[in-house]
Amino acid sequence: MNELIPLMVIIPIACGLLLNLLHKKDRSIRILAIFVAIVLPIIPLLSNFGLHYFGGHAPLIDNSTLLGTLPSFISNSALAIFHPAITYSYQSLQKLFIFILGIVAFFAIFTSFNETKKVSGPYMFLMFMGTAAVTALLLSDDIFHMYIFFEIAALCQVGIILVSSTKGNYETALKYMILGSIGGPLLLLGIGFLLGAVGSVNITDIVYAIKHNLVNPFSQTFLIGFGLIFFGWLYASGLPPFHTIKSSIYSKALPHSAALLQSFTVITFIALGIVIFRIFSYLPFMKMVILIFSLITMILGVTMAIIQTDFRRIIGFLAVGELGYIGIGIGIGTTLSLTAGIFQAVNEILTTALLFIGFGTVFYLTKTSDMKKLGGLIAQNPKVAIMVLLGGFAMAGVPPFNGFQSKLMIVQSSLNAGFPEIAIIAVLISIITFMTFMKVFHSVYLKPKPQDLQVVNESIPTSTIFSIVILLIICLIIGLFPQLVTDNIYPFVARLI
Amino acid sequence: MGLYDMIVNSFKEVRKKVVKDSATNESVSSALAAELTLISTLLIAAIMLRHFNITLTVVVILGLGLLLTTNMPLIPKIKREQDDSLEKMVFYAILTLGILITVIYWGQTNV
Amino acid sequence: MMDILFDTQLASFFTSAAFIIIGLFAAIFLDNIIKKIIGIAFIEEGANLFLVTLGYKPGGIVPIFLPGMNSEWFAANSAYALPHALVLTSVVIGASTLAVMLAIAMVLYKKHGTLSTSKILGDEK
Amino acid sequence: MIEYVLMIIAILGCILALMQRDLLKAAILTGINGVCVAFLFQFLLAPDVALTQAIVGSAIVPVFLALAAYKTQRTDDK
Repeated sequence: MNELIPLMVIIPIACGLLLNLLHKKDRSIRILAIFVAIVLPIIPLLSNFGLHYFGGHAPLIDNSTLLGTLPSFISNSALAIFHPAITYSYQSLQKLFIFILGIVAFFAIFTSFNETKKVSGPYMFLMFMGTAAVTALLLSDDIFHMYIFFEIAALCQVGIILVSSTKGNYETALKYMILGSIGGPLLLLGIGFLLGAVGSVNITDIVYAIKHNLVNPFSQTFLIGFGLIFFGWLYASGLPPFHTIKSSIYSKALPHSAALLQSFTVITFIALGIVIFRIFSYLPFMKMVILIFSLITMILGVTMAIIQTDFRRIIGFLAVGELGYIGIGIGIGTTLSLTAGIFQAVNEILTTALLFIGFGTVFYLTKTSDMKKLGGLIAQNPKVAIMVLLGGFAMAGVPPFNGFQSKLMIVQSSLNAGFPEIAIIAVLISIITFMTFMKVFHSVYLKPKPQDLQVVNESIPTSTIFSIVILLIICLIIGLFPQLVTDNIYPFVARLI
Repeated sequence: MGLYDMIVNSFKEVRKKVVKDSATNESVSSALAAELTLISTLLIAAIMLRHFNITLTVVVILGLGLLLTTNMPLIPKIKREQDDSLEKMVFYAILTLGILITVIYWGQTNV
Repeated sequence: MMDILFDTQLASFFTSAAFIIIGLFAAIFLDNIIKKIIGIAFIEEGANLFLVTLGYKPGGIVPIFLPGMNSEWFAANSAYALPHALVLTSVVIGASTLAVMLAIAMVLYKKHGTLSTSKILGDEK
Repeated sequence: MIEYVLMIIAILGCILALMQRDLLKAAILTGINGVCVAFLFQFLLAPDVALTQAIVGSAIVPVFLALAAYKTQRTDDK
């Protein structure tokens, strides 16, 4: 039933506010947080597809009684088809991503209970508020509504950085906000240009107005609008000019919250990417601009990752570099490449979450993430080390895992679309990702243990091991049966192009 | 200040500089790998210009190849350009914004 | 230049452009954190002003539908109300972002003892 | 005619606020700028936004800035 669609956003917000109030009572926070974290992935499975109009204002075309009373110049013009209310459109793609986001949020919150000494209400509030904001970003069909939740998600990310007491997190948070205050208002300006040109902020209406050229699509307002929205997209997803700040955000957050932060970024990247693709697909150079920036992301992301010495910073740069693969999928623009790109997004959320939580155990054991001071940790817990190794294989694209399936699809789609260079670069970059991961794994686990390294906590909490195992199993299942995911993506993409 | 003190100070300077980024063989090998990837991927990406016209691609590839190989140790430069200082980040953000808007605006009037 | 009707709407577009340019200048070049944050507040204010001027109708009326009005005349003469609804939320977002940034600046002042960005954010040890 | 005067005052206030050495004066000038923009919104036929901007722009933001200047340091140590 359609009433469940807004619940996907309301429940996390309500739960977040409640947790914020119960700050001191640890037991009730744990119970409520776990309960809602379990409910989150289940809601998308129950509700069926469809549109939800806030305030019940369906387009005039639907209720003919009201249409009859209106004067003729409204009823038979485009105004009858326009959406007066904020509409949420819930399709198979949204179902897939909200389910995956619910799983990652569950594991992030589940591991955070045992790794942090005392449970903090505001921290839970920020995690749930961010999840709700990103879900609304994905569901919404109204571009200004997406801007509001994009700002809320940015503020939640800054809040999560401030709460995690690592060295230098305040400086990074302030840098991120100053850059955000350059990216955010420019995105708002781009939306203002679209609003000025079409008069509506609903994406379906804008696309309708462009297709039936009620408005000259090649006018300067649309082009500058595209430039500004594209710049806002660069900031939101951490593409090149903002990749250093985005990866330092991941490295300054606690490992399990970094897993959630990177899934926020990937879903914001997909949501805004699809909006840009839907509105501006008529522009000849749109695909080329997306391709150029995705290639720069991949190249810079991985080359910067391999020369770092702090392993959280390395995974941060790898996570940003992997966004380039999704950008290639969107940039090439055929149905196969879009499906491959979105499939890669799903895999990237899971594998990067697995890596962050996996290497979070190293940070939990030794409280340091500088690889020069680490070594010989395989003796601590060999099983977790092997699972983290398999997680690295999943990210690098080693066959039985899901990374391989999506990278293979991306290479195939780029070859079919006549871009062999992109296929070569994709393969080269995944080789270097594999090499980066080997370097990290060697210097953290296999290198002889330095004398001055003392292990702070004795054993890794079972909840973390449980989440690593489950995430690995999910990666394996998607790797062996990719059609579980691609069947959800394909109908959405087929209708998109 | 005697000659002896000057020599000791200069040693301290050198030691302080070495400690800051002590080049273990691991960091050198990764820097080499990063350098190779950077040059090869940029050159391969430059081939994609063939969709516009061939002569431009040839010129760009030769120019890029020359540029990259002449100032060969790229990685220290890249690392310095992308450290965490706010001025560099804001500079590159505004530069990208400027390029994006001018190219799109110029593209519309001429294309 | 004089053939373009220089009315309020065009003038306020220029004002919002001036706000954004001054705000960007301050956010980039000023070294004091609080002044950078003031510059950022001006950028957001400029964007909001731009949105409101989109809906302006020269010589029109405030978009409040009084009972006695004829709907067609009202639709033709009133200012477009959608940007007004959007700017309401975006003004509040600007204020809350400013508040969070000022709070972070206070903490950084307590830790570093100075307000100059180059000393605080410049070189991370 | 009055709105052009308001626009000029707003831009001048904005520039002056950034040139001040004393952060408290900068906060007050931001308030003046907020009031001018609030009046401007009224001239652009947006009374509800003018109300919000009047409260936020001329009261809340200057108070935040003054509080920040009080908690940190008054003069900008150039």
